[in-house]
Amino acid sequence: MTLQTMLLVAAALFSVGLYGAISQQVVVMVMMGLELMLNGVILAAAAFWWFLSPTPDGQVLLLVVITAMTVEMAMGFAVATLLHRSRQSDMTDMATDLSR
Amino acid sequence: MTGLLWACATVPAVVGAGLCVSGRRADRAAPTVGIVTAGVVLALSVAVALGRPATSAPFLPGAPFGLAVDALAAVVLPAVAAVTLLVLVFSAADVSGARARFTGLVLLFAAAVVITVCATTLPTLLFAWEVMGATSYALIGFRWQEPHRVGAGLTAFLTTRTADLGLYLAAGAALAGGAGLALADLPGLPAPWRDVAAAGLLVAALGKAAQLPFSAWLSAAMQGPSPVSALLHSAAMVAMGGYLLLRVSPLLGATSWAGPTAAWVGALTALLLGAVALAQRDLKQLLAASTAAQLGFVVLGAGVAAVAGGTAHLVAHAATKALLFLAAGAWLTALGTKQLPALRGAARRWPLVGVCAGVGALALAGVAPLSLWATKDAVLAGAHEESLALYLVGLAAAALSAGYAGKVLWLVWQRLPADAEAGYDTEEEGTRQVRVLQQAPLVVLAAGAAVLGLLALPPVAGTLRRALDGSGPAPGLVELVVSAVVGLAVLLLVRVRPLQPLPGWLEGWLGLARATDVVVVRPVLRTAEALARFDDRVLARAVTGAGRGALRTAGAAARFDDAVLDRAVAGSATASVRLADATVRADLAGPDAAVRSLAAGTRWLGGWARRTQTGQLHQYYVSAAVVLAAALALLLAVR
Amino acid sequence: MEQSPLALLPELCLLAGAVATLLAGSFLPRQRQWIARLIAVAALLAAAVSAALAFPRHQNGHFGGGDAETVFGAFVLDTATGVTRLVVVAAVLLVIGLGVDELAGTARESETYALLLLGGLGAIVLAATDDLLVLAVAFLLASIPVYALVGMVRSPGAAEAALKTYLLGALSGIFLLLGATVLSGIAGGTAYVDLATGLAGAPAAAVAVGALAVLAGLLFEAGGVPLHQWVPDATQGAGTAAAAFLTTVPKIGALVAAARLVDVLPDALSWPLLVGLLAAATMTLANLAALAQTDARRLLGWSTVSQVGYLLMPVAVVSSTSAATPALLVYLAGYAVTNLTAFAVLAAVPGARSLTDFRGLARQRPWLAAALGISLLSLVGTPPTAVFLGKLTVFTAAWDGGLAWLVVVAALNTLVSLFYYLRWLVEAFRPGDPAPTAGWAHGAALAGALGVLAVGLGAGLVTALTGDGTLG
Amino acid sequence: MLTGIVFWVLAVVAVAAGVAVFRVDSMARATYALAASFIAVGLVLLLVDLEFLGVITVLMMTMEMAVMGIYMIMFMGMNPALMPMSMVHGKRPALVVSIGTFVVLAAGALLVPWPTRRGAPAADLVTSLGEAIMESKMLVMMTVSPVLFATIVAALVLALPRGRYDRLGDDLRAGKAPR
Amino acid sequence: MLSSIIFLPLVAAALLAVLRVPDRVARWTWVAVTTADLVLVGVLIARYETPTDGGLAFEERARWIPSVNSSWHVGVDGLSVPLLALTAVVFCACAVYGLREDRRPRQHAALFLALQTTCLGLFAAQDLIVFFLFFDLSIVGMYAAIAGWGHGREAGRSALQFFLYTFLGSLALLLGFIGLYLAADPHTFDIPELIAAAPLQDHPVAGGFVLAALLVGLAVKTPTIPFHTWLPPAHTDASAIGSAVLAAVLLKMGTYGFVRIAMPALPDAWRGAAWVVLAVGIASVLYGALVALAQTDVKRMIAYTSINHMGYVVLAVGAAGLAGTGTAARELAVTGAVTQMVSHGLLTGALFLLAGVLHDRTGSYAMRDYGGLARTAPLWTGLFAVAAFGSLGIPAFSGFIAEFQVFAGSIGTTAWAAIALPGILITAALFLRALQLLGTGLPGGRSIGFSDVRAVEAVPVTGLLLLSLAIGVLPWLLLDLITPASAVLVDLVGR
Repeated sequence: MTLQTMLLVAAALFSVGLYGAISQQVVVMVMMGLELMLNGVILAAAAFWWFLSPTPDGQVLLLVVITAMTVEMAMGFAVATLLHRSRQSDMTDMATDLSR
Repeated sequence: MTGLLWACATVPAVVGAGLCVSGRRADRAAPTVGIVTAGVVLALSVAVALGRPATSAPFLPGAPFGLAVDALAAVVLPAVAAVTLLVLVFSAADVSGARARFTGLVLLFAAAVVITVCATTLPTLLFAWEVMGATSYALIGFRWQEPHRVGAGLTAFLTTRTADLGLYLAAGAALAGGAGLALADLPGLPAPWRDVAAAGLLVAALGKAAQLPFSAWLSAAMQGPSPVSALLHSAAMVAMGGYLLLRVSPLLGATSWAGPTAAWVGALTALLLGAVALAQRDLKQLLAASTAAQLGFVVLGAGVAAVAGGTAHLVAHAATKALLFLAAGAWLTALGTKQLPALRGAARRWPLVGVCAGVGALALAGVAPLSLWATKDAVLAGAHEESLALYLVGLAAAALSAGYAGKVLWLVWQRLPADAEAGYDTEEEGTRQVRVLQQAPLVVLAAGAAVLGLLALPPVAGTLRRALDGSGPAPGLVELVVSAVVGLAVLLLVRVRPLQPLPGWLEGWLGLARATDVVVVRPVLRTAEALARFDDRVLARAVTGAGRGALRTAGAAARFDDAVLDRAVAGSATASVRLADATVRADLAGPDAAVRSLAAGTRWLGGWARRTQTGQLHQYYVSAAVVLAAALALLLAVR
Repeated sequence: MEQSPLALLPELCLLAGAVATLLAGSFLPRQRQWIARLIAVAALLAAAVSAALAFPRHQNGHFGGGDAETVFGAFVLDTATGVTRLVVVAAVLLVIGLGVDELAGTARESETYALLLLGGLGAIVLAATDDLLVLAVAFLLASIPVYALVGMVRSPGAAEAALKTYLLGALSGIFLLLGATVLSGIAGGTAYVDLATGLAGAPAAAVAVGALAVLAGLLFEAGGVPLHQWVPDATQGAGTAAAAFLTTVPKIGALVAAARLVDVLPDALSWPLLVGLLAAATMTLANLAALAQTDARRLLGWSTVSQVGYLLMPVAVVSSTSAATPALLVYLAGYAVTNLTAFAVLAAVPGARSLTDFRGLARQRPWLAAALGISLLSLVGTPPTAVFLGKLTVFTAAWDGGLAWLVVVAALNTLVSLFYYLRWLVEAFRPGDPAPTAGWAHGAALAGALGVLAVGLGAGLVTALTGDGTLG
Repeated sequence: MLTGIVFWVLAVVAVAAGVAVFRVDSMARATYALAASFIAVGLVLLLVDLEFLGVITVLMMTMEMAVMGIYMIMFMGMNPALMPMSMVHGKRPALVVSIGTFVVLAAGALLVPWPTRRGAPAADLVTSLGEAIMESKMLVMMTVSPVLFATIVAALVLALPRGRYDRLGDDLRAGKAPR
Repeated sequence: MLSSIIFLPLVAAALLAVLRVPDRVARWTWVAVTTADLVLVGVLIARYETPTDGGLAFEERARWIPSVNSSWHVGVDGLSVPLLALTAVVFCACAVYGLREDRRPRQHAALFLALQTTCLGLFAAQDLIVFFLFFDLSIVGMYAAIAGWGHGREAGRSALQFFLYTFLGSLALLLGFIGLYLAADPHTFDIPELIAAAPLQDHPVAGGFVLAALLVGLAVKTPTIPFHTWLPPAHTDASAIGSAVLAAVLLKMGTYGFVRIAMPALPDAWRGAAWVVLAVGIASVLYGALVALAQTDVKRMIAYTSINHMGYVVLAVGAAGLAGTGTAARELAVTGAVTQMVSHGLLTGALFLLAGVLHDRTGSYAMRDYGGLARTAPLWTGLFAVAAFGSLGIPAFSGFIAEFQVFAGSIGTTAWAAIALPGILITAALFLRALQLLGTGLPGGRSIGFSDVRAVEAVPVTGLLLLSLAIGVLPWLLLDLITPASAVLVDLVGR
C-alpha cells in the first residue's frame, strides 16, 4: 500500500463514477455516478493525509467531503422528486426543452 | 490711392452681389445701375492706372490678399473696364429678362477680372480666377430654361477648372520651394519647384485662354448670350489666360522649357484654330475659334518674352473681338440667326453696324494700318528672334486670320438676297431692329480696333516696352510690310475665290470636344458608375450582409434552409450580372468574397455556439471534461 | 488571529435574518408574509450598515498580502471582502425589490427570502475566504439555495432548469473537492498562506490538476466555460427574481474567490494564459449564442455568461498587475446593478417573454424604457454607465497584465454583443401594446437605472472604494 | 504485508463494486453495489488510522443507500427488483472520457514526484480533529451549519408539492387543507 | 464657462424629457437654448486669447476617476474653438429648421439638445475618457435620431448599421486610449499630459499598434474609405436635421481626433504612418468624388461628397506628418484641415437642410424626378446653387480657403498629394450636374407645384451660407484662431 496505489484506486473509482455520470439517463443513476466520484475523492484525501501531511486539516477535509456528499445527495433527491412531479419522468434525456 | 484700388475691386463685387440677390425685383433698375457701376469702375481703373498703387490685406497665413497696379495692369485694366462698360451698354438694349441677374453676374465677373489683373499673390490670383470661372458658368448658362446652354456652361467651367488645378499645383510648389506665395517671387524658386510652378501656371493659363488642347470649351461657350461672349470670350476671361502668361513671363523665362512650350502651343493654336475658324459656318463659332487663335499670338508673345507686343495684341484684340461679337449679337437679336449663309448681306440692313463690323473684320485680317496688324507683328518679331519656324507658323496663322476675317467681311457686305427672310429666326425670334444703345458701343469699339495698333508702333511701343521691362525687339519694317501684304493678299484672294467647304474635322473644332468626351469624360463617368456599383454591391452590402448574417438565426447555418436556397435561386440572375462585373474587376472580388465569408462565418459560429447548448446533460458533462482536459494539457504544455 | 464574531456581523445578520424570516413565515398567513419580507429587508439593511461601518477599518488590507486582517483564520477582511459584502447585500435588496410583485402572496414567499439571504451569505463567504475548506463549504452554501430558487416556480421548465443546475453543480462540487484534496495534499494545508508556500516547489502536474479542479468548481458558480450551460436554462426557466439573483450574486462570490485563488497559484504555470483563454471562450461563445435569442430571459442568461467572460479578464492577470483587483471589483459592482436593472424591467413587464412583447414600452412606459435603455447600453459598455467603467478598468488591467490580445478579443465581442442588446432596445421603442406593468419592479428598475448612472458618473467614488489595488 | 493484502482486496472490491453499479440490471442492485464500494473505501480509511472518519463513511453510506432504496420505491413507484436497466446513452463518449480521465489521473498518480511526508499524525486523531474543528477550522463548521439549514429549506421547498398554505389554508387556521 | 456651455443643452434636454410641455413650447425652447449656447460660445470666442506656449484657454478640471488619472478636464485652443463654434451654429440652425418638425417634437428637441452636449463636450475634452464618453454618446444619440426620426423604410437598419460600424470604431479608439494610458508613466488619460510625455516615442512597434487602433477608430467616424459604407445609408434614411448634424458635426469628431490626440501624442508613429494616412486621404478624395458623381439620389450624392471632403482633411493631416523641410507648408496643411472641418460643416449642413426640403415636399430625393426648380422654387434653387458652389470650392466661400490651404500645404510637403487634385474637378462636375438636373430646364415631374422654401427653412440655410461667405472673404477671422495652434501641432508632430 503506497500513495501511488491508493491514488490509482481513487482514480479508478473517480473514472468509473464519471463514466456513470455521463452514460446514465436516470437521474438517480447519475447521482450514483457522482457519489462514486466522491468516493474516489475520499480515498484520495485519505491517501494524501496519510502519506503526505497527516495534519488535522486533512481530517477536516474528509469531513467536509462527506458532508458535501450528504448535502448534495439530499438536494439530488429533492430535485429528482421535483422533476418527477412536474414531468412524470426521471430521465435527463426527457428534460431537454431548454436548449439553444 | 489704395482706397481707389480696393474700390475698383469691391464696388462691382458688392453691387453685383446685391443685384444677384435681389432677384427679379431689381430687373428694371439693373441696366442703369450696371452701367453706372461700370462707369465708376472705368474711372477708377483709369485713376489707378495712373496712380499705380499697391496694397494688401490679411488673407491666408503667409499670403496676404495683395493687389497692385503695375505697368502691365495699367494697360489692361482700363481696357477691360471699358469693354465691360460698353458691353453693359449694349446689353441694356439686347438682353431681356432677368436683367438683374445678368447685370449682377457681369459686375461680379468684372470684379474678379479686376482682381485677377491686379493680383500679386497666388491665392489672390486663384481666388479671382475661380470666381471668373464660376461667373462665366452662370453667364453661359444664363438662359437656364434651355438645358443645352447650362450644359455648355458646365463644359466651359469644367475645362477651365481642369486647367486651374495647375494653380493649386503651383501654389504647392511655391510653398515647397520656400519662396512664399507672391507671384513676383516665383522665378526665384529652386530648381524642381520652379519648373512645377511654371508648369502649373502654364496649364492654368492655357486652359483659360482656350489654347490647345483645351480649346473646345470656347465653342460650347457660344451658347451664352452674345454680350457675354463679347466680354468673357474676347476681352476678359479668355484674355486673362494670355494675361497671366504675360505676367509670369519672367518665370517662364527662368526655366529652359516653359517659354518655348508656351510659344509653340500659342503658335500652333493660332494656326490650327485659325483653320478651324475658316471652316466655321456659324458666325459666333468662327469668332470663338478666331479668339483662341488670336490669343495664341498673345501666348506666343509671352513665350518669347515679347511682353509689350503681347500686351498690345491683347488689348487690341479685346476691342476688335468685342466689337465683332457685339455685332454678331446685334444681328442675332435682330435676325434670329448667326449662321453665316443666312447673314448674307446683313451689313447692308444696318449700315452703321455693318461699317463697324467691317472695321473689326479688317483689323482682324491684319490689314494695315488697323490695330492687329501692328500688334501681331510686334509679337511675331519676338518669335522671329526665337526661331524662324515659329515666325513662319505665326505668319501662316496671320494669313489664316485674314482668310476667315475676309470670309465674314465679304459675306455680310454681299447684296441682300431676295429670300433672306427664309434663313432668319432659326435660333430665336428676331426683332428686326438694332437699337441705338446697341450701336453706340460698336462705334467706340470700332475706333479702338482701328487705332489701338499704336500701342505696337513707335513711339508708344517703346514707352510701353520700357514700362514693361521688356527687351523684346520691335518689329522691323520688312516684317510689317510682309504681314500687311500677306493679310491684304489673302483678303483679296478670299474675295476673288470664295472658299470651298473645308473638312468636317476642322469645322468640328479638330474633334477636340469628342476627344475629350471619349478620352476623359466617358471613362470618368464609367469609372464613377463602376465604383458606385462596387460601393453599393460590394462594400456596403458586404457590411450589411455581415450585420444581417450575425442577426440571422443560427439554425439556418445548421440546416441549409429553404430560404437560403430560394434566395440562391432567385439571386442567381443578379449573381450572373455581378459575376460579369467581378470578372471585369477581378481584384474587386477579393474584399467582397472576404467580407461575405466573414458574414457567413459569423452566422455559422452563432449557430455553432448555440448548438453546444443541446439540453443533453451528458453532453455538458463530456464537454466540461474535455475542456478541462484541454486546459490541463495547455497548462502543462505552455510553461 | 481575531476570533470575534462581531467581525462577522454582516454575515451573522444575514444568517439570523434568514432564520427569522423562515420562522416568521411559517406562522404568517399567506397575505401577510410582507412581514417576513420586512424582516429580510431589515436584516439586509443591518448587514449593509454593519458592512459599511466595518469597511473603512480594513480598507488597507489586500488579499494575498500578509497585512490583511483575518477572522477565524479563514475569513479575510480586506477591500475585496468589504466591497463584496456591500454589493451582495445591495444586490439582494434589489432582487427583493424587483421580486415583490412576483412573489407577494405566493406560497413560498418567506422561504424565497430566506434562501436569498442564505445564497447571499454563501456568496460573501465564498468571496472572503482564504481557505480551501471554507471555500468548499461556501460553494455549497452559495449553490444550494440557487437550486431551490430555480425550481421554486414548479413549472416543467423550472424543474428541468433546476435539474441541470443541480447536476452541473454537483459535478462541479466534486471537482472542487477533488482540487481541494490534491492541493491541500501536496501543500500540506488548506489555508492559502500554506498554499503559497507549499505549492512553490510542488510538482507542476499535481498543482495543475488541483488548481484546475478548484477553478472548475468556481467556474460553475460564476457561469463560465466549460460549466456555463446551466445559466441560460436557469435564467429562462426560473422566476424573474430568482433569475436575477442567480445571474448576479453567486458570480460575485465566485469571481472574487477565483481571483484570490489564482493570486496564490505559483507562477510556474501560465495561469494568466489559461484563464485568459477561458475568458475569451466564455465571452465569445456566449455572445455568439445570444445573437439569435428571442426570449428576453434567455438572452439575459447568455448575456450574463458573456459578462462573466469579461469578468474573468482581471482574474487572469490578478497576480501580474495591481490594477486587476480594483478592476474586478468595479466591474462586479457595475455589472450587478446593471444586470439587476435589466431584470427589474423584465419583472416590471411580467407578461413579456419574447423580445417582441416589449413593443410599445417606450410609448406607454417611457421611464421603464429609459431604464431598459440605460441598463442595456451599460451592458454594452457605453459611457458614462457602470459597466463602461468596469470595462475600461478591466481592459486596462488585462492589457497591463500582458494580455493585450484578450483585450482585442473582448472589444470584438463587445461589438457582437451590441447586436442583441440593441435588438431588444429597438423592440422597446417600436409601436405596439405591451403587457401591463408591475409597480414595485418598476420602481426597482428606476432605482437600478439611477444606480447604473451613479456608478458611472461617480466613478471616482466607486474606484476610491475599491482601493488602489496593490497586491501582495 | 497484511495491510497490503487487505488494501488490495478492498481496492478490488471497491472498484469492482463501482463498476457493478452501472453493470447490474436493476437499480436496487446498483444501490447495493454502490454501498459495497463505499464500505470498502471506508474500510481502507480504517487502514490508515482514520477510524472515526472510516466509520462515519460506512455508516453514512449505509444510511444513504437505505434512503435511496426507500426513495425509489416511494417516489418513483418502481419495483426495485424488477427495474430493467438499459437506460444508457452516449456510451462511447462516456467510455472515452472516463478512460481518458483515468489515464490522466493514473499517470499523474504514478509519475508525479510526490513530496515526502511532513510530520506525523497526532496521537489522538479524534481529539485533534475536534480541536481543529473548534479552533483553527472553526469557520468551516460555522459555515456548515447554514449549509445544512439551507439544504433542509431547499430540499423541502423543492420536494414538497404542497406548502403550508395548501395544507392549512391561507390564514393557517384551517385544520385541513381545502379540497 | 466651458462646462456651462457644454451642459446647458443637456440640462434643457433633461427638462424637456421630464416635463410634458406643449409641442410649441418645446420647439421654441430648443431654439432659445441653442441660441443662448451660441451666444455663450460667441462670448467665449470674444474673450479667447491664444494661450502662450501651446496651452489651453478656459481650462477646467475636476476630479472624476482619480484611480486611473482621469478627470473632468476641458479646455480649448485654436483647434477646438472653431469646432465648438461650428457645433453651436449648426445646432442652432437645426433648431430653427426643426420648428416644423411635427413628429414627437418634444422628444426630438430633447434628443438633439443632448446630442449637442456630446458634440460640444467632445470638442472641449482634454481627457481621453471624457473624449470617449462623448464620442460614444454621440453615436447613441445619432442612432436614436436616425432610428426614431429617420424617414426611409430602412431607417432602422441604416441606424443599426451606423451604430455597429461606428461602435466598432469607438472600441478601436478605446483600445488605443488604453494603450496610451498604459504607456504613459505615470499612467494617465489626461490629453495635455500625454502630449507632453509622448509616451510611445521610442517604441515603434507598440506605438504603431496604438496608432493603428486610433486610426481605425477615427477613420470609421470620419469616414475614410474603406470604412465609409455606413455613411450613405445613414444619410439617406436620416431626417434633414439628423443628416445635417451627422455630416456637419459628428464626422468632425474623427478628424478632430487626429489633430487633438493621434498626432501630438504619437508623433513618432504618426510620422511613420503618414504615408498611409496620405494615401487613404487621396483615395477618399477621389473615390468619394467619383462615386458621388454616379449617384442619382441627391442626398446620397451629398453624403458621398462628405467622404470626398473629409478626405481633404485626412490628406492634409497625413501630409503634416511627413518629415520634410517645409514647416510652413505643413502648418498650412493643418490650418487647412481645420478650416475644411468648419467649412464642410457649414456647407454640407446647408446642403442637407436643402435636401430635406425636397423630401418634405415630395418625398423623393431622386434627381430625375425634378427639373426646372428654378422656376417653381427660385429661392431654393438659388440657395442650393450657392451652397453647391461653395461646396465645390468656389472662392469667396470657406471651401476655397480650406481647399487651397489643404492642397497648397500638402503639395508643398509632397508632390504626391497632387494626385488628389482631380477631386476638386469631379466635385465641381457632380454639383453642377445636380444643379442642372434639379434646377434648370423646364419644370417637370415633381417640380410642378413645388412650393418654395419657407422662412424657417431659408433662415438657417442662409445663416450657414453667410458664415461660409464670411470665412471665404475674411478668412483671417478664423485663421488667426487656428494658425498658432497648427504651428504648435506641427511642432509637436516634428518631435
